[in-house]
Formats: sequence, C-alpha cells, structure tokens
Amino acid sequence: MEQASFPGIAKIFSSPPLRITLITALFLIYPFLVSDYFIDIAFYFGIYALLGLSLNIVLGEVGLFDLGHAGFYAIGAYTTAILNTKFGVPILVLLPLSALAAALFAYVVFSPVIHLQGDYLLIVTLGMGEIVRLALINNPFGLTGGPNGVFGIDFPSLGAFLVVDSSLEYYFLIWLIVGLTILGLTRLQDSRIGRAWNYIREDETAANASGIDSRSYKLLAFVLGAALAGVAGNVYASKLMCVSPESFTFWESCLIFCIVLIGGMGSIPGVLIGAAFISLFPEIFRPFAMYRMLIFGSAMILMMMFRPGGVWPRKRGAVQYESLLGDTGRADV
Amino acid sequence: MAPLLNIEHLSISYGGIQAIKDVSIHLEQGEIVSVLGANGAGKSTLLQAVSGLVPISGGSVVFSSEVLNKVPAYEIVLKGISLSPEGRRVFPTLTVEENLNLGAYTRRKMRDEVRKAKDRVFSLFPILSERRKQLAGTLSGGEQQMLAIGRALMSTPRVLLLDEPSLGLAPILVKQIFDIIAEINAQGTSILLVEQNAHKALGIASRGYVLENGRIVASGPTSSLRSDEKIQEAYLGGAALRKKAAR
Amino acid sequence: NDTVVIGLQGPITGAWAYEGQMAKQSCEIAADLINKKGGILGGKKIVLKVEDDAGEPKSGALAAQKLVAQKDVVAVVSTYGSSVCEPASNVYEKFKKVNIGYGVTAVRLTQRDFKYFFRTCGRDDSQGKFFADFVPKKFNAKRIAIMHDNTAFGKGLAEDTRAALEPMIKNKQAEIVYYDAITPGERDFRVSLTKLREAKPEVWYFTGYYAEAALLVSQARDIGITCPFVGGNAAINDEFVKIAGLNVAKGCYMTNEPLPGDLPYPEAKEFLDAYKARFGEIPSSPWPIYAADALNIIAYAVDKSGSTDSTVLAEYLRDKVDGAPGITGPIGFTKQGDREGVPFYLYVVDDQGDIVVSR
Amino acid sequence: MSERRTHASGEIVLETSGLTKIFGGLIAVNSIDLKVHKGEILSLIGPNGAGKTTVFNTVTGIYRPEFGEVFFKNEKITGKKPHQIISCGIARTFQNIRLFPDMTCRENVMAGQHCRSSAGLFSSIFKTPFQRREEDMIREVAEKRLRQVRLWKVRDELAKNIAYGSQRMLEIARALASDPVLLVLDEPSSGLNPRETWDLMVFLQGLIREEDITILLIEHDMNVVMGISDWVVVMDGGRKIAEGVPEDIYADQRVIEAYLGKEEEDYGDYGATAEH
Amino acid sequence: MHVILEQIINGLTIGSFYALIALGYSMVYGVLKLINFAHGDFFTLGSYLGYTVLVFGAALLTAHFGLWGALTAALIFAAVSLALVGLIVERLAYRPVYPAGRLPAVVSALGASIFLQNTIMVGWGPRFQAYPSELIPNVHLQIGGIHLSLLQILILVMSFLLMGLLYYIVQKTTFGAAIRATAHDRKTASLMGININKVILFIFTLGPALGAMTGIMVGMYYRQISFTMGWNYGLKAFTASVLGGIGNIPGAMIGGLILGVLEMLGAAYISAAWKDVFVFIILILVLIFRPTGILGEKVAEKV
Ligand SMILES: Nc1ncnc2c1ncn2[C@@H]1O[C@H](COP(=O)(O)OP(=O)(O)OP(=O)(O)O)[C@@H](O)[C@H]1O
Ligand SMILES: Nc1ncnc2c1ncn2[C@@H]1O[C@H](COP(=O)(O)OP(=O)(O)OP(=O)(O)O)[C@@H](O)[C@H]1O
Ligand SMILES: [Mg+2]
Ligand SMILES: [Mg+2]
Repeated sequence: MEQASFPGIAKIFSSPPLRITLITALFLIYPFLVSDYFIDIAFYFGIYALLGLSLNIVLGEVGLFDLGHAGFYAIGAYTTAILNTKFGVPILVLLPLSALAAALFAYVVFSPVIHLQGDYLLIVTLGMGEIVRLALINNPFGLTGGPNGVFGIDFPSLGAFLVVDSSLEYYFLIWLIVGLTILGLTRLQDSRIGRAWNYIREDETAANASGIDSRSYKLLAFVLGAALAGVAGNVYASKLMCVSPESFTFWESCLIFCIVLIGGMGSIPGVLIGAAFISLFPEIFRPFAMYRMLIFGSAMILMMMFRPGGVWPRKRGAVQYESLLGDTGRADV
Repeated sequence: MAPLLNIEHLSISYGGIQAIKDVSIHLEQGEIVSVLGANGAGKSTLLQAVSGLVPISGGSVVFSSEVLNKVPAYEIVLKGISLSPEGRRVFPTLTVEENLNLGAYTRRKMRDEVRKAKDRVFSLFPILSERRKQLAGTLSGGEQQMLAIGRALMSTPRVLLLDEPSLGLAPILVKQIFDIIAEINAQGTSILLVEQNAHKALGIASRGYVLENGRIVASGPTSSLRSDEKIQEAYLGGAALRKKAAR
Repeated sequence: NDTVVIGLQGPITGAWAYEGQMAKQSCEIAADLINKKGGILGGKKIVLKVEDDAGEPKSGALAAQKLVAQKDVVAVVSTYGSSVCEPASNVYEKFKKVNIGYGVTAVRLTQRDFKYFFRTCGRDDSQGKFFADFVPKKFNAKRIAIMHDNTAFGKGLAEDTRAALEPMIKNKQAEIVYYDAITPGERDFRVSLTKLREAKPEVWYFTGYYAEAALLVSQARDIGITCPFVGGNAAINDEFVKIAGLNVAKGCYMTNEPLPGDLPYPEAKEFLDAYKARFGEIPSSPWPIYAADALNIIAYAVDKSGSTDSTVLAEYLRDKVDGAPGITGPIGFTKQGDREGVPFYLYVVDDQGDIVVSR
Repeated sequence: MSERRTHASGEIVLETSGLTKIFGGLIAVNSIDLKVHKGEILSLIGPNGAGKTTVFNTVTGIYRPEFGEVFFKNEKITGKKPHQIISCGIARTFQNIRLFPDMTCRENVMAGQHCRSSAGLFSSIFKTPFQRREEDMIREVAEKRLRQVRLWKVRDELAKNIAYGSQRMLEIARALASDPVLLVLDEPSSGLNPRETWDLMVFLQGLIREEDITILLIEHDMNVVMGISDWVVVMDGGRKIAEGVPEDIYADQRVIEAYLGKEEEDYGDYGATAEH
Repeated sequence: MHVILEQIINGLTIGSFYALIALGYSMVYGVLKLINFAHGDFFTLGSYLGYTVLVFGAALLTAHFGLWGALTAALIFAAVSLALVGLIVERLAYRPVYPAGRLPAVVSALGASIFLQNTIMVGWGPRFQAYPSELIPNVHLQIGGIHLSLLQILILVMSFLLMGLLYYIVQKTTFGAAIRATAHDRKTASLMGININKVILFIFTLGPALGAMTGIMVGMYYRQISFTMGWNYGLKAFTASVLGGIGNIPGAMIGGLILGVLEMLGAAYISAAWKDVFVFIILILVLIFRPTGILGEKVAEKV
C-alpha cells in the first residue's frame, strides 16, 4: 500500500520536536554541501533573521511601529568598530557591550516618548534612525570616520582556541546566536512578560487596567529589541571588517520592517521566512541585474496580496493545556 | 399590494459562520415592526444587509418592487432606506450640523429640501439645534443617539431602520426616544426597529419578529407575542422569571 | 578551454547605477577590442562576468564572494566607491584573487599591505596635491573656500586638499576661509552658499559630485557669488553643463585626470571610437575608462606572464608591469598597488560649453 | 433617608472626597463624595453624560482628578496609575467591552493575575522553578474564574469570536482574576437581554455572598439597580443630586425629573424577588 | 537681517514643496490609514514626465502656445498622468490588501515604491536628468535687499493657490465633509450615501497629481532630477505631515512650511551637515509636548 507510509511522514513533520531536530540538522549539514558564496548568503540570512527577531519583539509582540531599527543595528556595529579599532577591545567582549550600548541608547531615547501612539511613535523611531545615520556621517569627535566609516575591524577570537574568521565559522556563529535567541524568545512568548506585551498590543487601556505597566513593558521591548540588533551589528561589523553609514539607511529599516510583516507579526518561524525572503530574493534574481529590484518590489506586493497576515502567522490557542483543577466532568463546562 | 420592504428567505454568512438563516420579514407602508432577539442573534446583521453593508448570500431584499441584493450601500440611501446604526457612530470630529448635512449627502444639491429636512430634525430634537456648532464627539450619549436618528432622517427616507436606539440611555431618554420614534412614524415614515428593550419595542410596534441564532422563531402581532410564555421568559423577564426565582 | 574570464563588480543598480552601467559598457568595449585583435594567450577570448553590488557594502561583499566562487574568474575589475570596495577587497584578498579598483580613491585602501589589490585610478591625495600646487597660483588667490559633500570620496578629497595646503598656510601664502559640507541628494544649498558668500573667498573648491556641483554653482551665481569655481574630478562633466546651463557653467574649472577626449594616446582614440560607435557618445565621467584600463592591464598581465593564476598575476602586476599601454596612458603600479604617475589637468568650460584643458 | 441595606458592614472600602475632573472647560465631575462600604453593592446612576464613567476613570487612575482625593481602605490612592490601582485591589470593567480580541479567553483572564505575579526577564527566559510555579498558579486562577463565569468550554477560543454576552462575562472574569477587594463595573448589563441580565444579577449577588467582594456599579437598567443595590447614588451634570436606598431613590422627585421620567412603570419585577 | 529673511523665504519655498507632497500623504492616511510610501515616487515620476514634455515637446509646444503654454501643458500632462498612475497603483497594489488591515499595506506601499523607482530608472536611465535651464526668464528682484527670483515667486504663488484650493474643498464643502467622514468611519459614511470608492478615487488622483506638479516645480527650481529623489522628499513630507498632525489637511500644509523653514534656519545657524538632525530633534520635542502634532486633534480616548 502506497499510502501507508504517508501518514508516517506527515506525523514526523507534525511533531514539533522532530521538526526542530530536522531543521537543526539541515542547518548543520548545509554549509558542508555548498561553496563559500552560499555560506555567506546564509550568513546574511542569519543577520537578517536576528534583526527580524529583534524587531519582532517591538513590532510583532507589542505592536509598536518601529521604522528606525537600523539605528540600533548601527550603534551595535559602530560600538564594536570603534572600541575594537581604537582600543583593541576583543570582538567577543564587545558582543555584550554592543548590545548594552544599543539598549542604553534605546532606553535614553525612548523614555521620554514612549507614551506616543501609533504613527507618532513611528515617526520618532524613523527620526531616531535618521539621526543616528546622519551623526555617523558627520563624524562627531572624529570617532565614526564620517562617510568613510571605520575599517580594520578584527575577527572574534578567544586566544588561539577559538578563532572565527572563515565564512563557515561566521555562519555557525550567527546561527548559534539566532538559535539561542529563538529559544529565549519562545520562552518569553509563553511567559507573563510575553503575554503582557501582547495585551498591550491588543488594547493598551485594558492592559493598564489589568495591572500591566505598559510604559515599562514597552520600554523593555525596545531595550531588548535594540540589544539584539546591537548583537547583529557586532557580528556584521566583524564579518565585513569595516562599517560605513551606507549600511544603516532608512531603507534598511524598511527591509527589517518587511521581514516581520512578510513572515507574520509575532511569529518566530514567520520571521525566519521573512528574513529568507529579504536576503535570498535579491541574490536569486542577480542575473536580472537592472530589473531585479523591479521584480523585488512586485514580489513584495504580491506577497501581501496573497498572504496579508504573513506567510506563517502566529497561531493562538493552539497549545492545549489540560485542566489544572482536575474535574473536567462538570456540567458547566 | 406588495409590502413596502420585503425580505425573503434571506441568508447571510461571515466567512464560514451563518449569521442569518432563511429569514423572511416584511414591512408595510406606515408600519412599525420590531425585531427582538438575544445578543448575536443576527439583528444588526439583518439591518446591515438591508442597508447594503454586508453581502447577501441567499434570498432577496425587495424595496417597493426593486431588488436590492446587489445595490451598494450608498445607492440604497438614495432609494429611500436609512439606517441609524448600532452604537450611534456619529462622526466625532465633525460638527452637529456637518453630521446632519452628511445625512442629506445624496440630496446635497437640493438646498431647500435639505434645509427643510434640517428644520424638521431640529423641531424633533430641539437640543441639537442648540448644539449645531459643537463637535459631535463631545455630545453626551443621549444627544449622540438623537443626532444619529436625526442624521438618518435627513435623507427623508421612506423606511427608517433603527438599531438599538435605546442602548445605554437613561430611562428618561429612552422614553423620549420612543416618543420621537412614534412621532416620526406618525409623520409617515415606516420603521423597522431592532431592540433589546422588548417591553418598549413591543409597546410601540404593531407587529414583531423574534430572532434566535439567525432564525425567526416567532412572529405575529405584538399582542400575541407579549402573551407568549416562552418569549416572556427569554425577552420580557416577566412572570416566568419570577416563578423561576421563587423555586 | 579557449576563454579567459574576467569579473566586473560595480553598481549596476542603486544610486550609482549610472557609473556602474557605464563601467560595464566600457569593459565590454575593451574586451571586444582585445578579442578582435586575436585575444590573449595565443587566441583565447576574454569573457566578462558582471556582478551588481548596488553601491552598498554588504552587497559588495556578497558580489565578491559570488565572483571568487567561480573558479574560472581570473581576476576582477572591482568597483566604484571606496566603502563598497573595502569589504569586497577583503574577500578577494582572502581568496587570493587579483582585484583592480577603478573608482576608488580613498588613500587607505592601498595602505593595508594587500597583495592582490590594485587600482588604475589615482588617490585623493594626488589630486589634493595638484590643487595646492597649481590652483592658488593660477588665480593668484589667498582666500580659499573648500566645500565637500560628506561622501567618502568628497570628504576624503577635501581633507587631503586641506592637508596639501598646510605648508602654504604656515607661510601665510594661503588661508582657508570656508570649510564645510553640504548634504548630497539635497537640492537647496542657498544657506551654505550664503555663508560662503560672507567668507569672501577668492577661489572656491568643491570636491563632490556633478549633480550637486551644478546646483551649487547656479544657486551661487543667483545669490551673487562670483569667485572662480573649481570642481574636483567628480564635479564637472557634460551633465554638469547641461544641468547648470551654459551661462552658469562657462568659466567653471575643475581638477581632473585627463578626460577621455583629451587622452593623447592611440589606445584612447581606438577605445573611444569603438565606444561611440556602439553607444552613441563617449563616457561622461573618467571612471569607466579606468575600468576599461583595469581590464586591459589584467589581459596584458595574463598574456605576458602566460598564467591565469592570481598569485602569479599579482606578482607580475606589482613587479614587472611598467609602462604597459593603456587608454589613460602608460600603466604601472607601486609596491602598494597604487597607479604610478597619474597626471592631473585643470579643465575649464569654454564658451561653447565644451570642457577643455585650461591653458 | 433609610439605613443602608444589610450586606454593608461599617467598614469603608472606598471613599472619594471632593472629586473633580475637568475636560477643557467642562466640569465632568464636580466635587463628588462617595463612600462605599465593605460588602455592599453601590449603584451609581444618572443621565447620559452625568459623569459616572468619569468618576470610575478617576478612581481607577485612567484620569487624574483636578481636585479631591480618593482613599482605598484608608490609604490615599489619588493619582496612582491604573496598573498600581489594580494591584491595590480595585478591578474594573469598561462601558464598551475592552478585551484582548486576538487572544484566547484563557489568556484574557490570565491578564488579571499579572499584578499578583512577579517573574522577570531572567526567570522567564531560563524557566526557573519559581517561574514555573507562578505560571501554574496563574493558570489555576484563570481556570477557576473561567469556570465561575461558565466560559471554561470556550477557553481556547479567541475572545473576539465568542458571543457578546460571553464577552461581558469574560471581562468580569478578567477583573476577578486579580483577586480584587472592590469590583468596579460600568454598565455590565448593557446589551444583555433580560434573561442574561437576570443571570448577571444572580452572579453578582453570589460574589458578594461567597467572596466578600464589594461592588461599585454603573447601571441604566432600573431592574438591576432596584433589584440588587444596597445603596444608590444619583449624579446629574457632574454633581451628586441624591443618594439613598433604592426604594427612596425610586420615589425621589429630583431623580424622577432628571433621570427616570414621569411615567410610572413597574420596576419591581426583580426587586421583589432577588434575595437579600 | 536680510540674510535671515532670505533664508526664511528659501525655507518657505522648499517648505511649500514638502507641504504639497505632504498633502498627498495626509489625505491618503486620513482616509485609508495607509502610509503611502510610494507617494514620493509619484512625485519623481511626475517630475520626469514634465521633463519629457518640456524637453521633447518644447519646440512644438512653445511654437503654438508660447512658453507659458508649454509649461501649463507640462503641468497638466504630468498631473493627469500621475492621477492615472495613482489610480492604477491603488487598484493593483493597495485595494487587494486593505481588508487585511493597515500593516500589510505598508509593505505593499514599500514594494510599490521600489517598483516605481526602478521603473523610472529603467525607463529614463540611471543618470541625472537636467531640466531645460532658463525656462522661466531669469529675473531677479531685489525687495529691500532680499534676492528673489521670478521663479521662486511663481512657485510660492502657485503652491499657496493649490493649498488654498485644497483647504477649501476639504474644510468648507460638503464633499470635503464626506472625505473627513470617510476618514473617520467608512462604513457609516457609506450609510450617508457617500460612495467610498469615489472618495478613494478622489484622493488617489488628487494626491499624485499635486505630487506631480510639485515634481515639475522642483525640476524647474533646481534644474536637476534623479530617479532616487522621491525617497528623500517623501521622507521629509511624511515627517511634515506628522509634525502638522497626520491625517489633518491644514496640518500637512503647516507642517511642510515649518519643516522647510526649520531646515533652512538649522542649516544657517547650526550647520548644514547637522540640519536634518536638528529638524528631527525639533520634531521629537514637538511630539513630546504635543503628542498628536501641531494641529492634530487630541482625541482623548473615551473609555
Ligand atoms: N463582521 C463579522 N465577522 C464575523 N462574524 C460576525 C461579524 N459581525 C457579526 N458577526 C456574527 O454574526 C452573528 C450575528 O451578529 P449581530 O451583530 O447581527 O447580532 P445582534 O443580534 O445584532 O446582536 P447584538 O444584540 O449584540 O447587537 C454573531 O454571532 C456575530 O458574532
Ligand atoms: N476624554 C474626555 N474628553 C473630553 N470630554 C470627556 C471625556 N470623557 C468624558 N467627557 C465628557 O464628560 C462628560 C461625562 O461623561 P461620562 O462618560 O462620565 O458620562 P456617563 O455618566 O458615563 O454617561 P453614559 O451614561 O452615557 O455613559 C460628558 O459630557 C463627556 O462628553
Ligand atoms: Mg446588534
Ligand atoms: Mg458611561
């Protein structure tokens, strides 16, 4: 019987632990099958995944529009670049420091404006992103190297034991970070913090009245999102060995924004799909040269036409918990 | 003679859910007809279907021998059916007067008629005339309800659809509103009234329908509905409930 | 296998698409010319492999990866824009692939001790030095205004010029009365110009691109700035004249590598004729020509060394090439990979709107 | 004026003195004094726009009063934020239902427990034993409340997909999940039919009896007001115009004029029967 | 003193460009709650179409209608074409997405923006294009020591006329009230007999048409256009409309003018390089104290 094996396969794919194992295995084998070019594409896919995940906290979970996320990314990257080239701080030490710098920046900037609603907050994030980029160009205190940027950034290493400098190693570094981030964020989604974020997204007044201090939770989302974007900046800077303002434009923020929406707000697998779209699509369409951005633009429209909720939207209520009180047999249920 | 508004075997669904199943209702010239029903029974859906706000999946809506099934909402107003929607829905950032003017949007070229309609609304609701320059969003709930009804009257409709006009109103206002409804009717407008306040609704109407889960479960002259025991328990909360409580 | 594959990385899309597409056309012409003459290595034809970097650093690195992944690519003509070139050249260096920049003038690029990086264009400081040596004397000007556009290129040139003027400033032979940036992509510079006007300069050097240069000059004349305008090598071309209009453009100067049309070499004539025959006009900026020359010198090195191995080629280019024929004149490289002896001229827009060498 | 009805002990749970809220030029609430006794149901009635909801909003911290103070269990809570007020023990519902529409009913109710739990970023990411225990507790409370309002069956439905009447009850369950001392309900029967209204009344009386909760209520449905309140306060134009036991209020001339209207109508349907 | 006045006039000129583009943003936002990121590219496309008419049709047109005729023809042609383009984009890229809410529409708008921008690049080539210089006689006026060009005066007059016209339509006519009603609540608006599609049609023709005319004015004023310029103008215009109170028509005009003047003053008295930083900081400060912009109604949520 042909169909006999079919439910078996379907079952494997429907079981979450197995699915995760399979996907992880695929990620582990992949770089050994392809050339450095494809490893690098997968690396940038990872960077965008991390950026998408970080924005997803703010946009997907809390529903705050952020069109300046590249600003946090830039701060992470420049913190790494400047401290490494000017003071020789090792890249791995800078990983948490970059996160911290971006987080601190988010905290300071957004504290006074966190009460703004919807599009008014959006314009502040947008302005913030532009301020960061313009500041980098203008080379304040001779730190950022102006439009030239900062160059000669080291690679991550721990003495001689662990050296990350090939495409393969960078690939594993970024996906290790992405993996850990996914683990942490999944747990957060299923905690009172994750729920509090969602409550705010759904109805801020009701959330406040239910005991959620929306102000601090919104700030927390920005701070955490910024920190993760800062980490992405760190890895990006050391991979490229140089940073320049061109990489942190408004357009970059828009791309990150699209990642979350293409995937599906608040959905972690969705973010991965969105990041894949954003990073792979232009590469796949390289042969079309001049026309590839035309195709890219149309593809974005088509995506939204056919999957307006995202490719893989988050499902609610899918997880069934059994009664904790025990008696399910009551008439009132 | 065919009824003024005739709804036959109407079905409506939202996605997969059938909100209205095979409902037939008619409204004669000069009548007030009440539709009763629990929350989610489909009352608002019914009115919205007549007004062209939701697509009809089966059956027909006929207004003075014209089929309205595919007619868009803005044209239905033109034909003489006006809806005062659930929850008032005045335009809060427009003034009272602008709200009223929009009610006569389809006839905006006929200045005189618009003025006449406005005078009529102001005589029905004198308070609106005092507040004509005020932003509608700053009116109290009762005033907003009056504005909503007044706005629906601005197009001088032949059929007025009222969706829960007494919702959230103080008793004194409820009385006022129902008096005004009776007066509007007396001036010649036929009215299809959807209400939770069954006492009042049956008091004012000549006939009634009871909607449950999208189906008509009872209909007839108001007097016979009032005396129906089941209806009393479910919607009137009268003697039957008292009995139940005593147990 | 009877082909030799040479890569070209450039901004085919994005804000600098104009430059990228001209570079592509130039390389096609150059390759055609060589192929028509029988190719290299005894008859092998040159094939061009183009990758787009959209003028953006990350895409630059990916484009480089893409090119090094293709084992048959012998060497790469790589790119316009220093900040895009930087990460890309890191990739090429790592994979030991000769890469020759054509529109990358940041000084630092050749100070990294890279083995595989070269450039056929000059550096910012060579032009800055030319300005300092030549211009103040010519205009008998002491009060100098320098304006840049905050791009990697424009700012670099401005800083190098300032550095080159330093000795004269010490001797009180010159004074920088204005030094500031404008923002590229903007259209209204009246504010900056009003400031410049108040500084009363005797000569005004703008180191940015022609798009802004044209706006600057016309707005400057509007508000009554009359001192000579000197543009850097990205500032003046036919477009400049078109945008600014003849009235404004005539009498504007620029420091430049010899323009395509002024190149006295037979190679230049041959190239430009072919280019014009195919595309109707000659390239309007100097950079595409350097791209063509980068391709030429790669072909030359492959042919002469008889090898397609990048390491051999790199050594050959560094040590053996000297005075090889090029469209922009004889080509040779310093130990760091810089072009040896790039000449500069002072150009002026004449009454017909043509850009001619100023005598 | 008659004595308060029996549920009320002498202890005062909530007290406002001189509470005043001004919007632009409009004095929405004008120097209101309220005393809510422990264990009673106090109804606040009045014409539309009288300022009832505004009183609630100032008490629960959504608005900041211009003048006056709010005391809860003798502690001043004026000017506290909504999320602080609920952790003090005052939970509320809204006149227009405000749920978290795209979340499940259970998640909605779990919100109530937020102020009673404390797991932070670290313990949530690392799932510490403390955090797990706390999550279990949150779920347990949610389950209890969902069963109490008979919505356990729809626990995993999205809130926006359940019936309107159920949504009202879900909102009450969410408020109850914070283990409140004082429950503040803004027109809970609005949009419910007589049958559902009746069930609600029985439910509220059960709460008072079994859980020692105090209820502050805004209502337009005189059946409810007359049926279950121990004390009625009438507002008009931002001022308190009368207060007393339901029977007195019902006969009060000023209240009839401002609010009830002159026509006589039998509101005794429930009043006569709802147990006390 | 003269200098400052001159700067303010320069600021008003550029500000009126922002204002005209911001109007398109604000109208679409008001009615559809859609941030139409493609609007900047409508502006660019308009500018290119006007350029094409002026360069290739100029000889013919000027022969028949004179200089002003040619200019008018270019303005009308660009406005009409862009009205059409606006309709097409709305139909293809936005309408199918509306039912899904406003966020997917943002992605769609970004997609449309890249698409348009690259279409222009493919169509006209990636290079800058030069508007015919000295189309308008290069007359300079000296009013009390202030330099003003004829063109500048022309642009200011025309912008203010257009803005005044739009203000009148939206605030004073019943159709305007219908637009505002639709902006607030589409379903109820249709109960008033308002044809929502007509309103959408109106804003999606008028907005791009205004953008196109602005594009031509920018082309004449600066004489140089590029296919990427819409992005920058769009960003500024969006900022302007938020500054004025997004969705609010008079707000968009005032926001645009203020932004232009701020920019010029920032450049003059702080630093040209830091002027945008200055503008954004002012914007953020304004929002801290007026969370819904300068003219935005403070719709304190009634709970
Ligand atoms: N836009 C919608 N999408 C999906 N389902 C809907 C929608 N509107 C209404 N429904 C469903 O259709 C059914 C009928 O709703 P309707 O609003 O007509 O009831 P109603 O009788 O007016 O109730 P109420 O007394 O609450 O106003 C309900 O089950 C409701 O959940
Ligand atoms: N956020 C606000 N901004 C401006 N005015 C407001 C605001 N909230 C309430 N008001 C005004 O305050 C007054 C009292 O309103 P409130 O909502 O408290 O009345 P209410 O007694 O609850 O009426 P209802 O029975 O209709 O709910 C009204 O005139 C209302 O318009
Ligand atoms: Mg209804
Ligand atoms: Mg209220």
